[in-house]
Amino acid sequence: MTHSLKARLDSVFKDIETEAGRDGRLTVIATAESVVPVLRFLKEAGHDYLQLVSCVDWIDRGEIEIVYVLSSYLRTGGEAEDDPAEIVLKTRLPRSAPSLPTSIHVFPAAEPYEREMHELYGVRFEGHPRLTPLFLEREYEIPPFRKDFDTRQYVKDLFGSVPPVGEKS
Amino acid sequence: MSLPVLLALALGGSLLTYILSGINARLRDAIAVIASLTVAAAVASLYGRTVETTLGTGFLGFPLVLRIGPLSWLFAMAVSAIGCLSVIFSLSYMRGKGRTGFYYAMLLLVDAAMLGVVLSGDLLSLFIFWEVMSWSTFLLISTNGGPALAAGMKYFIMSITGSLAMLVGIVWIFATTGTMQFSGVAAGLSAAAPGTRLGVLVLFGIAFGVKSAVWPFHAWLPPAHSEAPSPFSAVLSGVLIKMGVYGFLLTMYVVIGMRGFLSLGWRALPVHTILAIIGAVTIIVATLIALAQNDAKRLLAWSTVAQAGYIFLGISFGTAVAVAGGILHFLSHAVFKALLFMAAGAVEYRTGGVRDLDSLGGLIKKMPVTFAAALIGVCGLIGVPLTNGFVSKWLIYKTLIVDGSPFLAFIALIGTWGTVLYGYKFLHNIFLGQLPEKYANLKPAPFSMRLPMVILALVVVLFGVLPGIPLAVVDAIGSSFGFATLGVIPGGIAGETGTINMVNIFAAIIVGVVLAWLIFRAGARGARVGQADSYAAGGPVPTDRYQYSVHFYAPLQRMLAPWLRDPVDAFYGGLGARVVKLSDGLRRIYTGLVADYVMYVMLFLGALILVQIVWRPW
Amino acid sequence: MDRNQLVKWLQAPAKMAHKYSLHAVYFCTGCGIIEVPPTITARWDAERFGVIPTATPRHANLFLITGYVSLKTLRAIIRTYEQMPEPKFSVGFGSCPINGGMYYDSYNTIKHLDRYMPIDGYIAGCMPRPEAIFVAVTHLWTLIDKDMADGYKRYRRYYAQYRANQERVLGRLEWPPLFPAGGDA
Amino acid sequence: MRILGFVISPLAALAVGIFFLGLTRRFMARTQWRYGPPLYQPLIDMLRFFTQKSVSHGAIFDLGVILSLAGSLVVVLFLPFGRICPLQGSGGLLVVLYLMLLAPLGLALSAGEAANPNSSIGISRMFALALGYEVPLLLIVLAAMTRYDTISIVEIVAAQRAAVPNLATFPLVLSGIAYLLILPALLGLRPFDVAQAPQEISSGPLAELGGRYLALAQIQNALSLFIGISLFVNLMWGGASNPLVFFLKMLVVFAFGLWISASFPRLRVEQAVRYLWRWPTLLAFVGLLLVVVIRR
Repeated sequence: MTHSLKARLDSVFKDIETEAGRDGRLTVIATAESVVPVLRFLKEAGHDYLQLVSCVDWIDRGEIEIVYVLSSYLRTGGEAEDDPAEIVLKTRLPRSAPSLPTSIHVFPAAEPYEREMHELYGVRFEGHPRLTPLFLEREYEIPPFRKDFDTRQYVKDLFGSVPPVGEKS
Repeated sequence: MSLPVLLALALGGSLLTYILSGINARLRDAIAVIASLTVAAAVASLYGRTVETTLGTGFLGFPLVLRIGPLSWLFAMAVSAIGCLSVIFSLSYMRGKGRTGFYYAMLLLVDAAMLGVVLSGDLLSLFIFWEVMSWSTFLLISTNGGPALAAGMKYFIMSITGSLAMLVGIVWIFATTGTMQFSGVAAGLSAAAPGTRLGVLVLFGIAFGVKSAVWPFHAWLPPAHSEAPSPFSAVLSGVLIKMGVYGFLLTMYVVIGMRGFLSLGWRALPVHTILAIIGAVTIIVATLIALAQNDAKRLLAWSTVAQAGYIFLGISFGTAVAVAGGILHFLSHAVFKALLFMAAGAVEYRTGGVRDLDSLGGLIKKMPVTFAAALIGVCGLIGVPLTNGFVSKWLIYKTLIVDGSPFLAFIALIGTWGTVLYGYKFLHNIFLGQLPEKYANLKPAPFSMRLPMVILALVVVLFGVLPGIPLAVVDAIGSSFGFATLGVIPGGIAGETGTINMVNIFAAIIVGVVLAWLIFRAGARGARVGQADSYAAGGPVPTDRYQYSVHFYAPLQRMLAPWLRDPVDAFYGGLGARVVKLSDGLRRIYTGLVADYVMYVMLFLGALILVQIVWRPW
Repeated sequence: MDRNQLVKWLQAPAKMAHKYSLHAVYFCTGCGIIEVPPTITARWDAERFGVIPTATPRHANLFLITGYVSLKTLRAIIRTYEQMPEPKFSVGFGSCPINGGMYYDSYNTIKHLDRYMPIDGYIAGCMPRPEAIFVAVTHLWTLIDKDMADGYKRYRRYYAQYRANQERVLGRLEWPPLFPAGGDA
Repeated sequence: MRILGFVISPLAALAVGIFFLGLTRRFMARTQWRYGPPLYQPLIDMLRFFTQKSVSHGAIFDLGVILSLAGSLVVVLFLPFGRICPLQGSGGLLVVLYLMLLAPLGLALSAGEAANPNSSIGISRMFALALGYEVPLLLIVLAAMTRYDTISIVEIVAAQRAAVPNLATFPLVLSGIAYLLILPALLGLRPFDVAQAPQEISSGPLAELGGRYLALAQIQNALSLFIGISLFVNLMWGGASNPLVFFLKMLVVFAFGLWISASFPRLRVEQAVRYLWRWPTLLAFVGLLLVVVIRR
């Protein structure tokens, strides 16, 4: 391998930022459109294990950040400079209408994560075959993991209104 | 009623039905039912009589003889009764299907031919009726076309092979004894060399073995049974393959004679023991294969092969009790297997031709009568006490154990456990479990289907509780063969050959059930719930279907898979392919050009002339 | 067995049988379930008191809810409770079923379990130790003796109210009402 | 006396069976260093089941459970308990073998109508396992029947009591060992309890049975414990002239079964069937072969 992964990423994709961090961690910041190509590239480069997909609500910046963490089963990583043990792929979406192409064609394991994020953060994944409810039993106006969701008020409204059972006094 | 009139009635009914089918469908149905009922009644009226009639004309100078004795009566009764019930069952099953007139005529013709087979008193008429039976059966099996045609072809080729063997046997007997009437043949053969008797047995054995589907001649049966129309499957499985059993009984105990048959072979390994072992092999192979079937009728067909093994084991074991058990099991099997095929047919009729065990289920809620009938049928098949299957199997086991063949008894008994497994699979996958939504509006079976099933189910239980009724006839057959009588009482048999009293067992089971029911009643009452209220780990039952019965005995099948392939069928398939290839090669000779044929003739003549010139043989 | 016990057995055998044959269906929610294995195995041996775990609610007469109840589990809990044959007793385990416990402000966890199904007793604590389960069992015995463990009767009586509360948080329920008349009250 | 036998024999069988059920739980508890429930705990459980309301899934659901119990009750009538044997001359051991079939069949019908996938899996396992242990069991029973040349249990017992122990009894020793090896499978105890595995398939066929249905199933279970052991004592160990000795013999055999049961973990269906078709079958086969050879 003549070029490091970082260098190859930089040469192939123009609209991403890469940063080699501590402990063999490579952080990639991509735009919404390049997420799937980057994931595919990384998978083909051997980082074929999608550890998790996560989501952060940056309410001050008005952005929602989706974080993919990739690693490899076969390579322990970290020994050489060009072989990161963990790759963190981040992308920022506008908070008002977060939408991202689905990545389940690349990593089938992303399916429940995407359903979860759709349910709890209201992120829309284009092309996902079944964005049906996964955990929640009720419908919420504001997705409950968003920071502007007032849980105390919600609890008061919903559970506070359930009356005790028994003889009506 | 004299025998020729009876046969004429049976054949005439078939012909009349065919003529009427062009005129009026209702009239045709009525005539078919009336004809078959009349025949059954006429046969029943001949109970206990021994008649022998020579037909006026002969055939090619040979006299044609009809006769009836206990053996013929029992088989004739089974044939005409099952035939009659299957005609009634056909009334709704065949409605709206094509070529109904042809179907009815053929069904009645098969019945008539079978009657002819069991009533014939000489080998020539036996052979004639046998051929008529084979032909008409082939036409009926392949009536649906497609895979049914292939199944029919398989049957036909094997049947023809058997018939040829039989013809050779007949010629041999005639050459040895100079007569074709059974009475004369028996006298002639007892004086003949053992080799002749063995040869006759083997040749007839091929013919009857093919018909009764004994291993290794069983390959035709499963496809034929599953592809034929269901009412005819009932006849096919119930009585038609029993013609082979009749033939065996005839050959073993009438033509060759009991003493002659039992003394054949070597001291350490008599021929009848070899035949019994073949029966045992049939049981075990067919039972294990039946376990793996996923088509309702194919499962029943393999079970027929297995049960034919029991019958064969019984009649060839050659003790009084064993032969009685074998004959009784023929009767039991005719009843419950006809019943089971009818139940499968009723399900097939209502669900629009579905026989796949994996896609049915829960039909008990929609077809309770059919389920009850099928339950009784399966109980008979397994041989649960209080059904007729129990008595006949008990007789067979009993003699196998007491007369020193524990290994044969072991195979027969383990075959019964196999029967439990596939019998329950049949019941569970069709009737128990959850009802698929597409069958939510299924109607129960029509009356004309329920009636034969209920009658047969009642017979299963009646002969199970009072086995003395059929055993009296069976005992008469045994005595006519020269066996000791069994000491038949209404509840079973009593005497030195072994005791069974179904009335006692019946009483005990009734008391047991009543007691259990009383205990049950003593408990706190519960509520009736539907299939949606089932334990699903706290979750709600899915709306479509919660329970599927696919791969019912998967672990067992995985274990047995290497042994579950049928090498015999593969052998016949390979043989068939070879013959086709060989025939293709031969066909090249027939170019279709007259000039070539003229050349062949000239060459042949030239060769003859050459031979004559060189060696002068003529 | 002392004389008192014998008299009780003779007077009300059914009641005594229910007391000493508590077959429990554990609903393994939350952290409370971790206390159950020690309870039923060699260290504490609940079988001494006739308490054993069963696999299906059809066999059980004691329902232990061992921890917080989210909305999704509530659905399954109600279903399981309704499938248990009467008479049946239910015990909430830990502080979460009592008032939500540490999940007091969770948007998805119910706060008062006894508003959705009847509870015969609570074991307080976060989380209670196995001994507390035995205390609860002995307490339940007393309640059964005094005919005060009548949760299943209350469920029948106030079924309309319970069902209304269930549907208020869960939306429409997939199964038909257990008591179509809506209970006695 | 004979009429009395009809009453005594099922009651005795029930008492012994329930005692064995309690003993099983107690024994298992003590092996696991627990104190365990009182011996009469199964009785309390049954009483509780009877007084609990239950659900029914249909007519066959009821009928199956009743049939299952009735089958076991009738089998008990055929088995001599000491000298008590109400049904002596009505078909003997063959009828017993067949009637033993009613119990699983009834339970299977009941579980089939319950329409629960756990039940279906359970039945499938139950039947597969039954096919597994029936192979050696039939060989063993046939060896006994061939050895004494009768199918009546009473006569087998009498013949054993009359015979002096000599070389001719030796082949049945092999059969006896084979019987002991399959005993836990016959009784549905631990290494072979895959049909009713509570942890994986929610008690299998029993998953939907509650209240009185479960009580009936428990009684049937108790009777089947009695049947499996009493068959051994009658066929292989000479029966007994009085019920107490018979009971003591049963206790010894059952203790052996419990010992195996407490020592081994649960087997999968294939493993169980493979085991049952290997060593016990081989022993039973050799036993039967010896019997046949010596009989010649």
